[in-house]
Amino acid sequence: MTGTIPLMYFLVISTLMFFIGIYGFLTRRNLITMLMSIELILNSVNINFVAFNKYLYPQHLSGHFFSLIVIAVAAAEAAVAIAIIINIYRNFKSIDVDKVDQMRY
Amino acid sequence: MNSELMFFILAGMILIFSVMTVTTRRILRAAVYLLFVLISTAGLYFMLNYNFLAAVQLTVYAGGIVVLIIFSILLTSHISERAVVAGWKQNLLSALSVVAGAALTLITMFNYTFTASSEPASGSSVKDVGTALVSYGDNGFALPFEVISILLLAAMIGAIIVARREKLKIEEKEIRREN
Amino acid sequence: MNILSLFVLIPVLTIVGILFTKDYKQTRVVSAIGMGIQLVLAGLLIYLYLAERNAGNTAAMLFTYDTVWFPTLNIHYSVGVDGISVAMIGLTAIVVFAGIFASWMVTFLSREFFISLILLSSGVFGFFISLDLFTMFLFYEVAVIPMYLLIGIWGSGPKEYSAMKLTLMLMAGSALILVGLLGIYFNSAPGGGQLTWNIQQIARIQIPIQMQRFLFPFTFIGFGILGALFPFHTWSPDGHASAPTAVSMLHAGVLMKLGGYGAFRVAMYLMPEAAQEQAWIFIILTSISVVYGAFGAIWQKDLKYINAYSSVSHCGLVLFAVLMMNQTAMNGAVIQMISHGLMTALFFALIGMIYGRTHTRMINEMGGLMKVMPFLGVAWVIGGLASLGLPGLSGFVAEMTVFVGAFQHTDVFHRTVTILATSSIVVTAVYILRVVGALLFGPIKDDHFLQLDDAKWYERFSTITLIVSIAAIGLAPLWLSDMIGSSLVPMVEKITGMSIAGLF
Amino acid sequence: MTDFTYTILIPLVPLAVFIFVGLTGHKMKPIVSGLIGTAGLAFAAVLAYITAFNYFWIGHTAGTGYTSIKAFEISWLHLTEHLTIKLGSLIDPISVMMLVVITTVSLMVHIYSIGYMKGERGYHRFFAFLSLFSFSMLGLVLATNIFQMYIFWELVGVSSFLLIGFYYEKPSAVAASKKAFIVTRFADLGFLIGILMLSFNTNTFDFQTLVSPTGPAITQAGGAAFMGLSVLSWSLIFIFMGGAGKSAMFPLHIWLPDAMEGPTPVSALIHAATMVVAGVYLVARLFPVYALGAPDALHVVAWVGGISSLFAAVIACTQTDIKRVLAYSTMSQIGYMMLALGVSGFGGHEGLGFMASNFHLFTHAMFKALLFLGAGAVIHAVHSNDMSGMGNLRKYLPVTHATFLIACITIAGIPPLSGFFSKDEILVAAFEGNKALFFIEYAVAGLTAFYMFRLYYSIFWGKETHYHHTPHEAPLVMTIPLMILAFGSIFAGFLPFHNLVTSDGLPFETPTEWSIAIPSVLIALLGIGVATFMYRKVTGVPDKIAGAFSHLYKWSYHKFYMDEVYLFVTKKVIFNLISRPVAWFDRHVVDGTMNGIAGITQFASVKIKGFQSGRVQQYAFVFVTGAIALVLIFVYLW
Amino acid sequence: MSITDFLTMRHEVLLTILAILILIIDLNLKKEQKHYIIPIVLCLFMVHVIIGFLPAEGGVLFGGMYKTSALTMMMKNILNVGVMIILFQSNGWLRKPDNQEKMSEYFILLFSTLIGMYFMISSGDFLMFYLGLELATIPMAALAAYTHHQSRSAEAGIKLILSSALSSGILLFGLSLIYGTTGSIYFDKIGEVFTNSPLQILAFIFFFTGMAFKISLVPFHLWTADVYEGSPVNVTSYFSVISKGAASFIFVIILFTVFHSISYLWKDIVYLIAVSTMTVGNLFAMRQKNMKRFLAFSSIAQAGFILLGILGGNVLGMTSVIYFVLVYIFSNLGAFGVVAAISAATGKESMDDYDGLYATNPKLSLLMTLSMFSLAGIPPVAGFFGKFFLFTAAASGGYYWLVFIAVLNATVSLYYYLLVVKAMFINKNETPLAHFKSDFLTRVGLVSCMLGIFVLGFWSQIYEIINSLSIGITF
Repeated sequence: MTGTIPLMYFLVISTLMFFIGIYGFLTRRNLITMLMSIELILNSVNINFVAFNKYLYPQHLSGHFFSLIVIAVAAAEAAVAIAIIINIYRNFKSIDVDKVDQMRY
Repeated sequence: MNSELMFFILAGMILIFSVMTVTTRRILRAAVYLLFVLISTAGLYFMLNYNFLAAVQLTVYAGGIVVLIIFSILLTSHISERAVVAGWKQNLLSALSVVAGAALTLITMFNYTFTASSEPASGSSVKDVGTALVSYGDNGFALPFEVISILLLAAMIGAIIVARREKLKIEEKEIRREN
Repeated sequence: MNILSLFVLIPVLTIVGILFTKDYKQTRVVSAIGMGIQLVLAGLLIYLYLAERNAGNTAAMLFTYDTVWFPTLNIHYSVGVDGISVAMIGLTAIVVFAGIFASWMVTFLSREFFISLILLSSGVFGFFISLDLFTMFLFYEVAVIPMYLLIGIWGSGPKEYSAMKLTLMLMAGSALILVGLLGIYFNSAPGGGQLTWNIQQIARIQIPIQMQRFLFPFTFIGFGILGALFPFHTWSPDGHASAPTAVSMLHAGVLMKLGGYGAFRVAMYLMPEAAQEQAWIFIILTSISVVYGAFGAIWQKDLKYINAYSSVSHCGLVLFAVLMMNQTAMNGAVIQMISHGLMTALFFALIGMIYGRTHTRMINEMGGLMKVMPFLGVAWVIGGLASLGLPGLSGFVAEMTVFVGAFQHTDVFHRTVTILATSSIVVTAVYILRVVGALLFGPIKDDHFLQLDDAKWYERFSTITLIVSIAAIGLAPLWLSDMIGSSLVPMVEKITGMSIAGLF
Repeated sequence: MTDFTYTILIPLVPLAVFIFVGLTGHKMKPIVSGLIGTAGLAFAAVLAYITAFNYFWIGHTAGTGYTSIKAFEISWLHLTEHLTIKLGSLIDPISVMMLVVITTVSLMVHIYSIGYMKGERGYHRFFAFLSLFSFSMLGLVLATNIFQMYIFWELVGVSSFLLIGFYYEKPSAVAASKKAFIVTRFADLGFLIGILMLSFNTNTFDFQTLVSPTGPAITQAGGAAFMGLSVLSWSLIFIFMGGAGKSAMFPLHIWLPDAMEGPTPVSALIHAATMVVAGVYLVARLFPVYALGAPDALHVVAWVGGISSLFAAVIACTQTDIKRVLAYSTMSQIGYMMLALGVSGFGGHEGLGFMASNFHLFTHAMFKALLFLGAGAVIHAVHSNDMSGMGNLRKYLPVTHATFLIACITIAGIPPLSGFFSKDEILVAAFEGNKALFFIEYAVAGLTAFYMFRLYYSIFWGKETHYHHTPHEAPLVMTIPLMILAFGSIFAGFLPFHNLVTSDGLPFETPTEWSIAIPSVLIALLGIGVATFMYRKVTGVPDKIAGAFSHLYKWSYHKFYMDEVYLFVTKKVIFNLISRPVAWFDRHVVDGTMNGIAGITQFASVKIKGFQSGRVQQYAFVFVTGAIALVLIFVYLW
Repeated sequence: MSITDFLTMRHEVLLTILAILILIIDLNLKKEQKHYIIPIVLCLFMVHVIIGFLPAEGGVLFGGMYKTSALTMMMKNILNVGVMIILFQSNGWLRKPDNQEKMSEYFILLFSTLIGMYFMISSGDFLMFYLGLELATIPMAALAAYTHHQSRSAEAGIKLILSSALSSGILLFGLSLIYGTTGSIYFDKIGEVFTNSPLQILAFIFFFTGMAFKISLVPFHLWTADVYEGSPVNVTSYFSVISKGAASFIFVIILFTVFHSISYLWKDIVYLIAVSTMTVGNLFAMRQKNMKRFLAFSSIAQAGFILLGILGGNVLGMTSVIYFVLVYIFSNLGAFGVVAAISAATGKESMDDYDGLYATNPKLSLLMTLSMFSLAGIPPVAGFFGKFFLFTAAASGGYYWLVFIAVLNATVSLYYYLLVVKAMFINKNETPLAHFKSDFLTRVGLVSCMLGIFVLGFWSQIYEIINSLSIGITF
């Protein structure tokens, strides 16, 4: 089914997605959007794992499981992050990342 | 031919919605675009015949995380609220850095010849996945499976403890007023 | 129990003893007893050493004791002494003992004061008995660091600045030393085999010359900083000016000697070829030190600054002599260390005593003190005369040995610097007499000086201890010189034996 | 051969006295410390006489030469395999002569001081220092080797320092003591360098080895020229520099007049009779080396001596401080001695100058000590040094007057007093050696007579002066030494020096050269006559003459501005141009660099704080950029 | 699961059980009994620590995903000891009324991160490594945000979770490429086939940055100070000591075992990073007034020193790193313990508040001084030995200039450590902090730090043991 699509395509997509995610993380002022950017990054990594697994090393499911675990971890991470964001919102009355800079220098 | 078309559609969606996720100024829309990206990714997994993974992607990511995000958005922002954008300097520098990074990575990748393993492929049906998930021998994933449960438990407790609203005492209010 | 280990053990026990004292009176008595025992022990050591030598024991190191500490890195606790270390130990014991009495009236946080002081001295003792580079370095740092607290808490003037500067500069010096020592260690078995930290063992091999070229400057400058090598001496004036009496005594008297001792025991002894090659650079620097310190002292008005610069000059002479690399000059270097140690300790003790009475250290504010405090005045004159090299006092012996040694080189370069260094005896006379004249002689500048009293018994005790030592060396130097000289022979042979052609 | 080991007691007794009186003196009655000091010196003097008697007559077979005997020696410090500093006592004609001179003068001074210092603060200190000086000086003359000499040389210098600064509350005394010490110290630097050079080239410090005509100094060290002179010459010139400093030769003489700030007995002992002739002694001690090895150096000695004697004589004519006049006179006379050594040859009659120099040293010690002690008696009586405030004292101080007059005649060189003989020998030697110097010395002889009698008349004759309280003659304890020394001054000239103290130890004949002696006596008489004419009564003549030669007078009065030159060198050059910039450099450049390093670190610390902006996105940006940079560097640029 | 397997995995298993036990006990305690949880946990954890020290053979379980050896057990034990001390020191703070209700959560979160570190250290593949890493990080964020009513705490939490998510994203990307180029996630396999093709190097660098983030190496360190400052003191000490120590351990192991084929390359990277880490850490630390922030930057600089040991790249390097971490745990916990005690008693955390502390609280000041000296590497306290051996390791690789830079940096660090000493001993203060007496358990924690600081250096046995265990790990 995938025979005609080169591996590189997947990699290009994942790489672009990865850096788009990073770009989002670097420029979005909203904490939640930053979190979403993280999800993009993790998703791109998953694509990588899966594609490598399928194309190059199909004998085991290592990449597949790696993706699985990453998804679970992402969920956990998101949960904690959102809890903290809510806490931030309570404390700062804002979820603008630039407002969260009491501690510096 | 069919699969190629499929791939390009999914790829296009992923890229477009990714970009939109990180560029839109409406936060709720961003969450929805993210959802599209995740779903398209699940489509890719389906294409690669990793059905179980695709299902997990849909349920956990699309069903779980995005919903969580949307809830939190609702908790912390007004729907009509437009996100404040970063300054042009920040945008430009970030863009430069990211483009450079992407370029470097892609060039490096293109210059690398991936060689596929000649060993026969293992199945990727739900049954195979399940077997691998509970086996504790070579290439078994029982241990990560167990450990992730600890992680999820800890994350849950952590989330609760952080998000739990306590009865604020008078002195704390005073502290906050000072802040 | 090895007699040498006692030199480290007794200070530690004394510290423990001090912990149990109730007030400053008990503290100082305990300290005095402890350091008194130390002094007796040092005397005993000298006696035993000479007896052993007379009995025909020709081993390079005596009273050795060696036990493995970190087997993997071949770090040993290894002690032993030769004539040089014995002499330095004697010096240390005397100065510390005198220092305890000079700080008899420290009442503010006296326990902490004496603990720090004695900790410092244990570091110094440990350094001198060490044969293992690791323990040597360890003790070196132990000796340096209490200085910060001693100056910072009990000092005067811009004490925090001075304490910090002193500590940091000396630590920067130890940074250099550390690199040198590590380099020596990793090149201690160029032919394969067990690496070692033991000085005596390393001395038997030849460190590869290109490594020597790299490591020698590190080691030498590192120790040189403590030995007030120009231009790394500036910690010294500030540090001494701010330090309390006993600390200045110990620091200038003993601690700076660690620099000179290390410079030749480690840097030159273990890396003779590089020393030969690079000596000229350091000879220039040290001869600058000698003259520059002396001229610097002329202009100063603060007694402690004067003495600090004079220390720069005298310690410069130590390193100068070491770099002359012959038996006589090096012998002179060691004697100069001892002599300067005693003299400068005496000076700092006296400065402290005078300052305690007049509350000023500015020579232009004082005058005619000889009349009100004759004892201190006479002691000062004796110290001054020792410093400017009067025969019969220790300074003369040291300087003459150095000069005669330095004069053994026939080339123009060595001749020039030797004569330059020799000329310091005149400049020294100028500033010494300037101080004596301004401080002790002339009319009394301030009427309330007339009410001042002369030295108390403990001050006399401290002063006399030092003066007697200075005079003893000055009058009968032969035993000391021979004791040091015989131990120098193997070292000088090592340093000069494999000379590289084309050196000057 | 007689055993002279006991000679070490000669210096050691005063040392013991010094230690004893120095440590316990403040607890005893002043007079006791004076007596102890005097007794110690008397003991030493007796020993010295015994030594002299033993050496010159008992232990000596007539007709043979005098040999040098190393009576005692111990090792003091090993320096190199060849060089060892030893301490001991060397007995030979000149050392024995010096022993006699020193102990005699010192004893006289001790006795005299018992009276002179009465009631002074620090009486015991004075005697302690006197003993210390005697010890050092005796050690110096007994030195068996040049390094021992240097050791005692330094000790002598320090004793001199202590004694000049005896009145330490007087700023001028303190300044004078400092000056004396530092100037001589500077000269000693030359001495030391000379020793180092000499010993390096000869591998010995020992006098006997050095002066031996077959020894290494004379046979080996002659080569290796530098600027036209051999190494030996250079080292000897350097050594002479030390001697010149101690003996106040031009231009290192400036400390001597100031040194008169010390108590007068000290001036008599140290700055007239003994210490200042150490330089002469030094050259005499090494004389064979000079004469045989380095005649160039000897020329230097001669010329320095000659110039100094003239220079000092000219200045002495205009000074008004009686002690300063005597000081310049001393300098002038020592110039004579140096000159005599300088023009001398070695052996037999050639060595006439050597003998004359020592002869003059001997007689000079007597009459100059007498002059100083006499001046002391005057000062004691009128409490002033300034002769313009004196006059007509002869009736108040008869004994002093008489002895002073004797001394003046002696120094003027009128026969048959001792000065005549010794000076005559010098003139003969100069005539044989160097004509130019010979004529200078003629002039100096006249000047000497002139200024001495100027002094004499100003004090004891001249105007009737009123004093605060009537001057009275000094006590017996002071006048007796005057009388003894006067006796010595008169008769010392009859000693057969040409038999006893010669360059090679062998006696030779020295008939009086009347062709030289008579003119010299005439010149001296001329000087006396002029002085009598000008100063016996108060006249306006001196002022007129001073006016006529105003420039010369002014220069002479200001000692040819030598002090100012020195002041310029020390204050301006050393203090302000070297020391001050060094101190500044140290504070601002060297220390500034160290502080600068700390400052830069602090500065950098403040500058980079912006990185820690508190904004997560900036952190992330740095993170990402850092990662990309690492990739760029290590994948593509490495 | 056989008994040997249990012994092999005892750290992880026991601690998991312990965490669950706490949960259960907590549910059964009435509100006013909650404070009993502290002694209970302490006792249980003590048992755990002791069992951890039982001798056991290492082994490989789960098809190579879990590997343990005497060395890794030693590492875990070292961490255990550190955690034990932190628990002692937390006592005063936990008993404050604010924290009464969530004490057991504190323990559970702490232990879960510790479990994560165990797994990380024992991981045999990158999956377990990643999982352990996340397990060690995510609950940490919750811990950092533990004190909700303080905005700083929340800020620390969000800064940590976001930064760490980004860094683990980049790390994962690197891991995916490693997987793509080698075909395996197992360390052994990767170690065999890893080469120096550009993509692999790129992957390695991505992985490296993730690790660098964890150990807070410059320029990946920027989160550190803010998070340390905002978190509760005891959490901060946990961060700076345990978390960093564990990450250093696994970092060394992975560098040595997996990436040994490109050691020439990563040594250069580490060189560069080490220099910048030490320098930047020091430059920032110099100006800090808040003690926690100060210690944060100091810990960054210390991490730079750890890299020196890694550069040694052999038994010596491994040993020195482990030994240094051990010493560092005691020294830093000594410092943090004092900060925590003062913070718990008075709420003051600024260096200015420490002025004249010696007059009122001499023992605390003394411990602080010793800790500072130990951190600065001054003999005779243990820190000297730790640093010295690190330098020895680096010198064994011929990195003399690096050692020189490092020692100069140590000198600079001495400057700011002495500032603390100066504040306590020298600076005059009209109103120093009042004398107070900490509770018994805190004092136990402090005294054990003091003992550690004194004993560890002189007791060469410890070093030798670590050395003997490290021998297996080299390449």
